[in-house]
Amino acid sequence: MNWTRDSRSGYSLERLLPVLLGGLVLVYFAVPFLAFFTRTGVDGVVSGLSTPEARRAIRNSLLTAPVSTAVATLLGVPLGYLLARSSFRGKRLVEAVVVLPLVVPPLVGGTMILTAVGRFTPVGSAAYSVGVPLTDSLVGVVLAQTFVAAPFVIVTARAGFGAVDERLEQASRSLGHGPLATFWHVSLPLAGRAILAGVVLTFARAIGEFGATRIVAYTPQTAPTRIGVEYRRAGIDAVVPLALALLVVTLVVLMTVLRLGQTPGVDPP
Amino acid sequence: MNWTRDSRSGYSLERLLPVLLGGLVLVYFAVPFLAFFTRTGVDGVVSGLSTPEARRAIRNSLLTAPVSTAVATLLGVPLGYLLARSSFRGKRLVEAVVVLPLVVPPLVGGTMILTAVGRFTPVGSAAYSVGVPLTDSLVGVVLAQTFVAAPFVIVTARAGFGAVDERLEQASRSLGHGPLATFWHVSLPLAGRAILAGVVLTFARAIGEFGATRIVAYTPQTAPTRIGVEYRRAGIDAVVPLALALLVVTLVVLMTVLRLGQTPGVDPP
Amino acid sequence: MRLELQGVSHRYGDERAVEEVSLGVEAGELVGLLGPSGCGKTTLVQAIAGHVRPTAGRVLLRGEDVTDDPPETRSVGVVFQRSTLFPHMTVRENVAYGLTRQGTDRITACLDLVALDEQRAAYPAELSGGQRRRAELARALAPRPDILLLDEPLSALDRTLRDRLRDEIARIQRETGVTTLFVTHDQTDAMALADRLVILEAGRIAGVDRPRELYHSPPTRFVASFLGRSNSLTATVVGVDPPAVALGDTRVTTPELSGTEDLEPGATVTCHVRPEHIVLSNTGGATPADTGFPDSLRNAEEKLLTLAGEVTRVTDVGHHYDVTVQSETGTALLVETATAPPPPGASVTLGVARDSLTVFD
Amino acid sequence: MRLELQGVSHRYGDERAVEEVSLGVEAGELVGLLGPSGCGKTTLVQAIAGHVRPTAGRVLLRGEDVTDDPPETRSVGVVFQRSTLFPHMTVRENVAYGLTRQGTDRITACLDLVALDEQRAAYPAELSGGQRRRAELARALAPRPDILLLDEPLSALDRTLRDRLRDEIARIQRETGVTTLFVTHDQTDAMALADRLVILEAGRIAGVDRPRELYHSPPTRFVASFLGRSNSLTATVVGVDPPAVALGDTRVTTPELSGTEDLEPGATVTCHVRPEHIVLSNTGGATPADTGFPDSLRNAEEKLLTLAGEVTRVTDVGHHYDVTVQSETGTALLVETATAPPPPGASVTLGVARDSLTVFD
Repeated sequence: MNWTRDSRSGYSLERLLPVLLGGLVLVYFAVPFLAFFTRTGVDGVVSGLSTPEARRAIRNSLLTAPVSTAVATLLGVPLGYLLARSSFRGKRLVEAVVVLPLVVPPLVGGTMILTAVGRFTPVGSAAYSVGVPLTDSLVGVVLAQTFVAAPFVIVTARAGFGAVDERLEQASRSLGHGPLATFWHVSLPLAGRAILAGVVLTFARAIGEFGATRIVAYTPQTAPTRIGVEYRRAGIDAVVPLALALLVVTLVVLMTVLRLGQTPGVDPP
Repeated sequence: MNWTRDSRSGYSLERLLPVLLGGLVLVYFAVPFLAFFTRTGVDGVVSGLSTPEARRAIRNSLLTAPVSTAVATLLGVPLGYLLARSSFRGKRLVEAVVVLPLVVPPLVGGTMILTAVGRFTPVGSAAYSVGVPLTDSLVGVVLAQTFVAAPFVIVTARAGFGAVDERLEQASRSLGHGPLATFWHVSLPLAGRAILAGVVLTFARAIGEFGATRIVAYTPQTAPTRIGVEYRRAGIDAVVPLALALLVVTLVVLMTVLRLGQTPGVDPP
Repeated sequence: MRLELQGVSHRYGDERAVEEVSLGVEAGELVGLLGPSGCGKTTLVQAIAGHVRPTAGRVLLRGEDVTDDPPETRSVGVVFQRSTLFPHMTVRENVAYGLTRQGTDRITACLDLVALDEQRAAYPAELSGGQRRRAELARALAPRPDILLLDEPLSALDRTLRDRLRDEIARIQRETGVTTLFVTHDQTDAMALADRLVILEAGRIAGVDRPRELYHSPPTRFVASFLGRSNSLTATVVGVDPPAVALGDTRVTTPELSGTEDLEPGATVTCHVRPEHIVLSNTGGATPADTGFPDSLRNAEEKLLTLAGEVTRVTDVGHHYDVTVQSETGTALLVETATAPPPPGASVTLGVARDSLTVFD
Repeated sequence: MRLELQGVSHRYGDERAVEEVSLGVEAGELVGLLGPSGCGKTTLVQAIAGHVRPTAGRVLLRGEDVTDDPPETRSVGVVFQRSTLFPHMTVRENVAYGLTRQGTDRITACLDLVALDEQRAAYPAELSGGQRRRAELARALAPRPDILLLDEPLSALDRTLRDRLRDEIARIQRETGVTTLFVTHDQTDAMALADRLVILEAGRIAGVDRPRELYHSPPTRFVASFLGRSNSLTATVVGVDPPAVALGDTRVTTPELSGTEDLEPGATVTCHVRPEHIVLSNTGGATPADTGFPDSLRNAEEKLLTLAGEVTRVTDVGHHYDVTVQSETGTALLVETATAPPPPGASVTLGVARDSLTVFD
């Protein structure tokens, strides 16, 4: 309905100011994106990705980020539900813990993980002795990515469940379905869109994760780690192909996930 | 009201499952945090922070992160308001652009910024010639931090404004106040808490930013950059003091901002 | 001090919300704008307040065209169905918000008017539902608006509170003399408060008149059925000058055939009668003379329409009985009676005074 | 097939929502649970459905204690005020959701019952408000619940739609014979539908009886004023056996003094009378004989309480007139009359039949 105000003359400055300020942000976000794509030629990209190291880095990213996202989703969605539906003593503390990784600088997060599960900690050495090293391994990459990225899916799942009218769950219970069936048939589908948005953000954060990974698992190299190393060694042109590949992979996954997750009746057809 | 279900016996597994899964996340978030604090002694921290390089890195972080946060807030809050209140052609494109930096891996974001304003681009060389280098400078750090962190305040501001009943703004207009006065006296205070949360997340993301900064401005070193460099050179113990200092600075700023931003009548006293 | 709408139409995309609405409110008058949900009431309110620019037509205040003016220059006070008190301000701050000079006298006067002076320091969340409504009235009246728009101000309230607040609105309107447009979907509220009623049906005006005239001589079938309970009977035109209709075995001359000037004898028309205007008699007699009707009707046989029927359902709603009667013509009629009616199954005779009948084509 | 509450109390933290409520609903009965907002109605509904475990007391269904059973084992069908249709399922899927065997016959039968068969493939967002209510009824009835709980099912609707749906609920309840608890704050809905009424006041039961008895002989002042409009008059006890009160210059024996057995002559009591039970006469005469009262009252002087007064306000609400009269004793009384009353300023005499008077201490 707001178009009416826009169509009115007489106080254009008041309407123009937010448009100008907001437009600046949009330009600042969009211009690097466009500059990046216009710079890169197809030939350079293909040859840049032909080295075994580059391919291994992409493969490592494609292995770890989905696992981290799956772990974060599997553990995070139930937590989001609990936070949306229950009140219990210490809830505020739990809420603080949930956003902690969002607030902690990733490098500091990596340092924290290392102090908890590094090779010379009780947990880390036990895991190492049974052949599952928690640092400088793909498992370490997953640990770093999960720590940094999981809050996104928890926070959005909580918001999604919070937006589902509790009466709908009560109606399902009164129609003979238990709590688990109700969660599965009612709460989850209705919060689905919000949860998907959270999954997407978590995946993007995981596949792009650099700071915590650098501390916890410098090797095996993921795509971001390799970009970081190669950039210092060989300059911008050397990393553009890998950066482009990483970006395309990320965007393709996001689009696919969002396309799959349409709910009938809730979304417009 | 949900405690009633919890207090009931008979289907405890259904209630226990989310608690167990959610608890795993909490443990995984909290244990590294606690391990980190128990590892560090006061003496080591003080001596670790006594070098001029460490102090300069902290000073650089404390200079750049607030500037990035202020820029993101000043430009992002009006954009959030527009997204919450207006509908216009191309709105979905604008929304996609807004979340772009959240989805783009930070290292890729840094590469993008470099392709747009690097020393050898038209914009970058022009700025360099008038004495404002946009890369490898504090300005470059701000550019990188703003790009990566600004979406947080935009997204939360949008949600905050969206939760303010539009009728309240209409009432203010009918009581003789123009759009700007209405925004200032009604919309902004009522969305204030959400915006503050966004500001806090933006600040945390900015002060912890490592990936994009590494590409755009390897020097002057910020605290995260220095942690990254020192960790590879001298190991975990060398970076713990700086990591701790960065964490404490972040948490203190967050607490202060959140404490200041209580609204009477809306928050419980 | 006068509000006028001239041919106001509005569309949302392809959907017509309001179609060619023209109406005027005189200074000091209280006009009720009444219609079912989705009839365009809220669009009109938004157009008058200045939050929606109508697709066509003009809005005039004090004789000036304000169609393109922003809300803040219109001097229109608004109270919505949902509370729009600013939650971060006290009651006093809310009332002061619309005043340019923060005059304590005016604030106190407005708070006194709604008997809220003791709550001046409270935040809206601390008020009861009724107090919140009164605070909104005080805030809307404080800047002495030229027009007061009340958009379903009572809809969310319990009936007891609703009746009390309705009386209070009537009192405040009398005391301040503010020109008021009261928008509602509730017939009772509208009839009780309004000097004049405007009935809206699907975006168009279906009738404008004093409440009693609209109730007793509804201009259309919609007004008849919306403005209270109504029975419809199918009848045949048997005379045109004077107009007369036949229904079952009875023939009655009717006071008027609204909008039916061009009807030929033999045409089918719809007669409308309100449940409280049907007299029920429990002997199954054939003529009014032996059916126990009151004196006033017994001497007026030619004015009385009678129908035989059978009681099918009796509902006791305390204040009166609702009796459903299956008439000989096959139509089910609702009759309202204060005294205990015959039980279901009983044969009854229904009497309708000629004056209570409205005929539509 | 019977619902019973035994001494149910519930608190939220320190706040008492429900206090010692005991009530029973017989098989096939339709009981109305009526009270103002915040009286604890919803807490009781939640306790019966199993979403709230009462702090004290027991809930029995079919004679079994189900207080600690989860909702899914109770066989209680619920319709809330807000729609709880699952938005991601079609109407058919919603109705099928509560059936263990997905029998097409049962689904069709339920959709037919509410006349929604054509909308079976529609999503809730595509239905009108009335259709959504009916779909909810079909969904709640599909699993053949032992008890149907209707929690303010009509509150969000326009009056016309509301009246229609009320009749439909009555029909469906008659056809299915399902034991029903109808919870509402609306007196009209409750009186029209319920076989018996339970009145709730601030978490406690204020009265249980058939609607007519509660309306005409309210057990408490709260019931009198909540269950319709009511006038209060202060009187003095002048006799105990037989009970008699004096009001102004008149003395009347009263049918009973509810809960006033221990009153001494000279004590002050409150008399209650409904607006439609006061007879208004526009000549200012002093005794009933010359004030134009109808025959039935003229022969019963000793049964009639008369009061002189002056008309202060007349409101025409179409169906009747509301007349406010300032009586000689200083009390303002509301009188409801079907015929045109004398104008404001006129001296009138008010007559109240002894039987219409209820006395409270």
